[in-house]
Amino acid sequence: MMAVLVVAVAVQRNLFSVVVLTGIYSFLMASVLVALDAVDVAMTEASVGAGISTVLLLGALYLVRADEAKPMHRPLLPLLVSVGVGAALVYGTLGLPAFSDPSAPIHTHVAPRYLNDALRETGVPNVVTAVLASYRGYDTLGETTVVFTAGVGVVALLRRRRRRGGGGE
Amino acid sequence: MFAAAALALLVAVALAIVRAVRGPTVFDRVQAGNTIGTIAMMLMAVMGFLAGRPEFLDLAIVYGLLNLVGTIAVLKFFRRGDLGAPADGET
Amino acid sequence: MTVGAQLVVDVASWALLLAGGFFSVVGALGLLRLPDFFTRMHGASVTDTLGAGLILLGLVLQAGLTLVAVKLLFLAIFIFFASPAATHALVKAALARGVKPQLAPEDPTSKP
Amino acid sequence: MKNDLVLRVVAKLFTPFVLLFALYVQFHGELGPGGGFQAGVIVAAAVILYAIVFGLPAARRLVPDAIVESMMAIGVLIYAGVGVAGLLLGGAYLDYFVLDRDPVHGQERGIFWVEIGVAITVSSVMLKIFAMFASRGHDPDE
Amino acid sequence: MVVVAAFVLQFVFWLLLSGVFTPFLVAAGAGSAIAVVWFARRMDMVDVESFPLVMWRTTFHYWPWLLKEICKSGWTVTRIVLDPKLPVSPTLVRFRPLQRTPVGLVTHANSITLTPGTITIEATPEEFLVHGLTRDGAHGCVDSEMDRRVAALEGAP
Amino acid sequence: MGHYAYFVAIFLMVAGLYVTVARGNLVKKLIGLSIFQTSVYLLYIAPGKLIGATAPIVAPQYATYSNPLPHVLILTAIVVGVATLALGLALVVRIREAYGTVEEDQILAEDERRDADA
Amino acid sequence: MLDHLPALQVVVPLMSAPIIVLLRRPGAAWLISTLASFVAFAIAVALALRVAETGTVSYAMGSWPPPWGIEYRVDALSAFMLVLVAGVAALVMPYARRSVAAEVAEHQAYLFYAMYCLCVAGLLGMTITGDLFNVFVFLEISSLSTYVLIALGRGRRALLAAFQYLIVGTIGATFYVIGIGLLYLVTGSLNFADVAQRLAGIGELRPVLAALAFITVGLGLKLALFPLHQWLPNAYAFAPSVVTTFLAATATKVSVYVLVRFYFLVFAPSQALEGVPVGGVLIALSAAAIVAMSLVAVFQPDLKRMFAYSSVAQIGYVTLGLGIANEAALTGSLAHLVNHGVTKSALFLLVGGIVLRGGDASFASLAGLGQRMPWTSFGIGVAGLSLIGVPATAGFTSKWYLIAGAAEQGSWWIVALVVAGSLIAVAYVWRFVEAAYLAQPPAGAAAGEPPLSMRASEAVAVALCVVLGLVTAFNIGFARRAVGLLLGGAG
Amino acid sequence: MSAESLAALAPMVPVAAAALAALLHRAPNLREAASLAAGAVLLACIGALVGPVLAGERPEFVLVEMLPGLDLAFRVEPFGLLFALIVAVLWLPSTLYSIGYLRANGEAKQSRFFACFALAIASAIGVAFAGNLLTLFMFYEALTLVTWPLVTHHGDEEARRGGRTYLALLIGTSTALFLPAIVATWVAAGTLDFTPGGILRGRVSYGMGTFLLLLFAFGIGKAALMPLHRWLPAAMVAPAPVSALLHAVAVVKAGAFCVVKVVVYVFGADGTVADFTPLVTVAAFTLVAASVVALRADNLKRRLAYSTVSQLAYVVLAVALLAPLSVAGAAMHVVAHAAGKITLFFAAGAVYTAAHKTKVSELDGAGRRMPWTFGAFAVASLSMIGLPPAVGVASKWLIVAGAAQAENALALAALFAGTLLSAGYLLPVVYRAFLRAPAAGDSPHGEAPATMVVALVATATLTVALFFRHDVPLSLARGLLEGMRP
Ligand code: NA
Ligand code: NA
Repeated sequence: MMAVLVVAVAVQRNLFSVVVLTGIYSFLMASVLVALDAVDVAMTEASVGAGISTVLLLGALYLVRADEAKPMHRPLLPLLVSVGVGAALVYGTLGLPAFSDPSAPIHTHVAPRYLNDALRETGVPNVVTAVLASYRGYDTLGETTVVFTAGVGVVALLRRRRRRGGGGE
Repeated sequence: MFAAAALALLVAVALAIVRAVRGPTVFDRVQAGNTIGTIAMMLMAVMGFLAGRPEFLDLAIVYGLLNLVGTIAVLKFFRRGDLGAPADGET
Repeated sequence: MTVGAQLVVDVASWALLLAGGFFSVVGALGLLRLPDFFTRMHGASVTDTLGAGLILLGLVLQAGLTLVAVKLLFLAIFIFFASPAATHALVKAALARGVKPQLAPEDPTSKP
Repeated sequence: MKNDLVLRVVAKLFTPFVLLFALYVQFHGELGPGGGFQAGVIVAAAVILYAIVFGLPAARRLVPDAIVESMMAIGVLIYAGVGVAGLLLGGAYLDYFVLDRDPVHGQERGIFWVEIGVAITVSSVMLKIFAMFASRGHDPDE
Repeated sequence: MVVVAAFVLQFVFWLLLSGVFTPFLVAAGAGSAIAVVWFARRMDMVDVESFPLVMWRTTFHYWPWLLKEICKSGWTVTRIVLDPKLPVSPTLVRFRPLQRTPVGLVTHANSITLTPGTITIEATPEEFLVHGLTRDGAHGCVDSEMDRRVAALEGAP
Repeated sequence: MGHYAYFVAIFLMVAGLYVTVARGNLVKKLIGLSIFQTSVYLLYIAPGKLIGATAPIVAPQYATYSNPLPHVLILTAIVVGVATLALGLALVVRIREAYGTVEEDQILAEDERRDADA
Repeated sequence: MLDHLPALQVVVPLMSAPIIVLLRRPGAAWLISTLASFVAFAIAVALALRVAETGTVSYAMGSWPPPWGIEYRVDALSAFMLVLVAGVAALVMPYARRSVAAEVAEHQAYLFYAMYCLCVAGLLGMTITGDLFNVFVFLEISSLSTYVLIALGRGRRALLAAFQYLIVGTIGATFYVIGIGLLYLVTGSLNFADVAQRLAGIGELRPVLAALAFITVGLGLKLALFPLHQWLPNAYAFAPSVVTTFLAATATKVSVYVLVRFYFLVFAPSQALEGVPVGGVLIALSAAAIVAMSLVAVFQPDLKRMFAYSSVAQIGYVTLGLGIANEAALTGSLAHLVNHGVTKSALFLLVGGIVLRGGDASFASLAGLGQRMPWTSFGIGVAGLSLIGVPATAGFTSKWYLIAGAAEQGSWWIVALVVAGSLIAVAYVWRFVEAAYLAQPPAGAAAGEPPLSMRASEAVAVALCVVLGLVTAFNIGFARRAVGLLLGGAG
Repeated sequence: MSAESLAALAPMVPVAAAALAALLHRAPNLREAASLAAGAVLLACIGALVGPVLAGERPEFVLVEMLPGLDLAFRVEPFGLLFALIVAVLWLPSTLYSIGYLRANGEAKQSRFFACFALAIASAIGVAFAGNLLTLFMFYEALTLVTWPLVTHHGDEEARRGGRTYLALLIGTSTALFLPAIVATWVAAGTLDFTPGGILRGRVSYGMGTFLLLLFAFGIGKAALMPLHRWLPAAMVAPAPVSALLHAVAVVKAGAFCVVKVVVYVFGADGTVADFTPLVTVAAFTLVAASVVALRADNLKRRLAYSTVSQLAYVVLAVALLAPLSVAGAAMHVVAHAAGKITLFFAAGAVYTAAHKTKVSELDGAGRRMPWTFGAFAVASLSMIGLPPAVGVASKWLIVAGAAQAENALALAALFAGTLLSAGYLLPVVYRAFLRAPAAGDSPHGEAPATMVVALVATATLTVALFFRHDVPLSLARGLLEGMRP
């Protein structure tokens, strides 16, 4: 289903429709994430992919006011590149442990400590939160900084000069 | 039994996706998206029970909330184009 | 709760879940089959109301008298408020953008 | 849109609950799914909903731009500040163990404040970005 | 009064969501409820329109009735959708609703929309514009029982 | 199940990358980029799932949990994705204001015309 | 507090950004970012000295031991890069005050400095961290801020350049994430050292090879490895002068550095590289970059673009050395990171001065510059010599080692290639020299040097071009130490 | 003052002169006085070194460790000192001449001229004193760069074109051939320090040695071996004092010096490291071919330029013969050619300044109007051809003797032909100037400004003086032979 949607996104030239379709795509992705036990991620994907991204895209689309033009040339090279990248990844993933293999390295190294000790060490039952905010809290500081960077960046790009001087807006 | 319900919901999602992809107007797509949102909420709730952890209902609520915001943003977009337009002076 | 009562509740909830699933599919089918945007909205509303309502009810029965049931109730209330508002907003937007409803031929009412 | 009765009433009815739900997500991030980021997004969504229904100027009166901009920075500073606190109390950077005599409690405290920082930055940034896009179209000198 | 009610409502909402009653989380809930009420006041949201206390008494009469209506028309629409011939006759109707308060109008409008087969397109105190999947369904909204029941909910205008 | 999840992820990735690289519309490029980034989520999270395990929120009644670390990483990736999208859209808006179009071909043609005039 | 220098290295510039946003004053913003860069530089130097004294320094963030927590790792290689990044960051700050005032609107100036601090923090973070995923996070911090910084440049073409870079940069970063995802899936770890150790015992090499490919392409996009460089010339040409300078001197270098870490400290110890012609491919691409991009540079209509293309070519020298991968060539590569960084800093700073005075740096407007801006012209001449690689300049020392490395393994065609690249560099540098010294200035052409504060930065950079060519303890000395680390780790 | 201090001071003197020239931009008289004073100081410095060096002292010092194991180092040995001495001696008359020339022709950018001129002198001293190949290379490159502004002094399109050829060939050969040769030497030997007996002895195969020899010989483009000689005629666009600097004082001399130095101190000047036959052949060919071109050139400066190409080939040929006599002869010829060629170019410039004539065919009767100039020209021509009483005869005799010692017939034939040809392209000029009547309608003119005449007479005198006191340069030239012994 996601594949169908993605193809539709690729083909559709009405940008507004594309936005709607990507919103739906996010919903599906979130459902899949829930099925894969990634509830925190699913919640984030739902709120970001379906909510914030849609709103941002709509806001931008209003300012852009355009549909996509018909492509001028047959994009053969990009297709080859994309398929090549896909092939490389297929090659790589073929050597990975089977799905849900409990003896895979990711289940035997590093992660077990989080699952076994997080509650005792941090007092937080949601291991994702424990890892996010404490074990790898520094990543999350970076992540917050990324958000901050985007915010300041958008302000820098879109704020117009005030007629009269002054600090803020 | 939860699985049966989940399966039915998946079928419903598939049908709605066909509509979303076919259009023809953007409103059809939005409606399909909205419906998928509702179904997805159900799906989450059912999956919570399926996995034996119904407390993940929070997830479904978040889902619904942002679906609403998205849909209303769409309305505003098509009524006024501009999401931030002042409220008065509706056309 | 006795085993018998449990069985009754289970059977009821399964029935509700199945019915909910059925109406969800019907709504989606309506979304697919009905001829124009406005009529499709009616199909969708079957999913939003009957489909969602019955499934949530079925789940409430499963949850019993717990906070999970309360949350499910919240979800139901949410859907019952949000869904018509969203539908309403959509139809309005579609009309504003010039999507014309196909009306039955002998309809006496003029379009807005 | 103020004249759109249905939306106005529904928005009024919902927004406080959405906000409370956001705070719930924030404070229960340690127990279930959610946390600062998700809560921040939901808060932003609530205000965005308000802005969409009642207009951006109304939303700006509600949360002044200058405050939003400061909040973006304050959130990061809270997070980084927790790190510095750990450092000043004799631990490593972002060491929560030293934040309380009981190391586990220290961890909880650190995680709590860190999540607050995330929520503040995320909500204000999302709001700010929305406001930037929404205002770009119509008021030439914001 | 309204503020206190709002606070209590929010706090109860919190407790029901949370289900964890540690001192910290209950305190956080109280604080959150206060913060939300304060913020909602800034939004002009804590007023009678959003906390229609008066309606609460009668609500329990109305909702079960509405649910029954939804089921009935849901079944009607289901039959139409599953009918190979798809017997639809889309129709628009306009009428003047009986309600006078915003909450009453919105309740009525949403009730129509919730009921499968009908959608409120325009909802103003002067006029409702309703789209029906079938002619009968559409005309059923004019001078309907629903109209009267919602008006009754409002109490004396 | 095998490597099915990977192949889905790879298909999404290829499609997203293709849209990003092949399309000239700047908004479309960004959307393609989003899909491309999203595909990575599956690549990380699917292998973390253990059948019979549950979400990594520790509770006494469960014994096995899926791997939480990919979840943490992907949370960060999602945030990065939305941040990139926001910035990209802001740039597109500015480009539209400056050039009157968001088609890359037209923009490049416009620049070339300017160069030729100069 | 000295034990916490690794953390402070990044945290100081990182925290400066929100403080700047809180204060919202251009003057304060400049002051804070200047302070932050100088403090960061001081920390980098202190760390470098400490590493030289006591060896590798490991710092566990949040006191969580690696691989569970995030580790900061300062070794001979990263200390070297930290000094470069922080040094250039500090170097351009005196220059920035007037230059930014001239090029960036006043109401955006404080945002500019906030972005600048974030960019510095991001690059330093990428350099110092010992965690695969943390690299990505800081890569994104630096990238996002870079897009904005570029877009704040003059004119609309800066916008498109920034956008194109955003697309390419994001693809690159995502490739990187895919690559480390694969590594994570086969090792279960995200810590550089831990991954390297666990990778050594892995029999199934397909995911590792795919990871190698994705990481190479991903970082290759960021470091403008030919032919993945298309974003760079426009980005450098249209960004504000300070940004161009800082990016040219540091951003691509840091990506190279990360790639070096992967090649020599992660992949090399595993069997993944056996039978894979990574070196050959790198050499071929570098050769193409050196010749083709130098030639393209010769025909550019203005100085900024010319030096931008030259940067792609110069990165080719760096990757060339990585491809040869013997001790001398690697020394040349790593030293060239610094030498080219310093040289390009000088050049872009000086060009920025020209743009400030004359509006642009097209060759048409350079006529007679030697009379109008004697110091600037002289400086470009000197730095140009370093770019060519004339003896007694910084550029010479690294090329010396590159040639020696190639000669050592008898690859005379590579020697010829390096030489050819240098000769083409003579051609494009001499285009400037001829325009500046042999053409008559047009009537009414703007005259006068940039303000003193800007010239201070310029002078330091130009002086470094020569000093690093004569006193090679820092560039060559550190490069050799780092090479010892790299090859020691491999052996 | 110790010999080390003197050696360190020597390159600093012209650098200081350059700085003064730039600073005294607005005071031309002071500026030129400073240049002349610097010339005197430099001469004193270098001159003071002669005694100690002849006494066996080898002043050396390290400026800085440029690369690990590679110092920026200086070491004064007799041949280097000889070259430095030539530079120092000729700088004074050059300056004097330049003052007159620049003023008389109203040249622009005179400060830049004097500054670059002084820097060229400094670079040449650096080349002369270089203690290893890297240092040598560095100053060699610097010499190219600082003379480029002099070559392109006029700034017009012709000058630019000439400048491009000049730069392209010199930088091109040095970077593409010289530098790789140095690196290869380093890789093979692990050192670049000039070693008596040669760095490469026993370190490379014979084939590799031959290859490196050719890399060095062609890489040192300033030695102008054909076919890499074109920069020299291209540089004719420069003002006459610059030509004098290029041909006589610094540039081509540096080239010849480097070839000799490399052959002696890198290859050890015997046939064990490399096969010298190809080099001999190329040099012999260049010697003859350049002379033929000179013979056919009507432009006086062009004729002199090709003469230089030919004379440089003498030096290369001489050293490539590897015979002790011819190696000493090579060193002597560097001296002889310097004194002679500077006089010839001074004269050409004087003619241009006084009469605005550039072609040989226009010179009929010019000698009668400019007797001093053409008198000097005649004396220098004798030296070039190798006739007494000028110094040229001494060097050529040594070279021929060396060729005989090496029993190299090809070399002998080339030397013989070259001598005849040089007479053929120089004597007609003298003949026309003195023995032909001026063309009708030729505007009357006198001598060039006094400073120029003084300078050219001085250098002509030097050629004669050195004929009588050839023992002074020869004693230093013999020092080279020390380098040939391991
Ligand atoms: Na959480
Ligand atoms: Na309905």
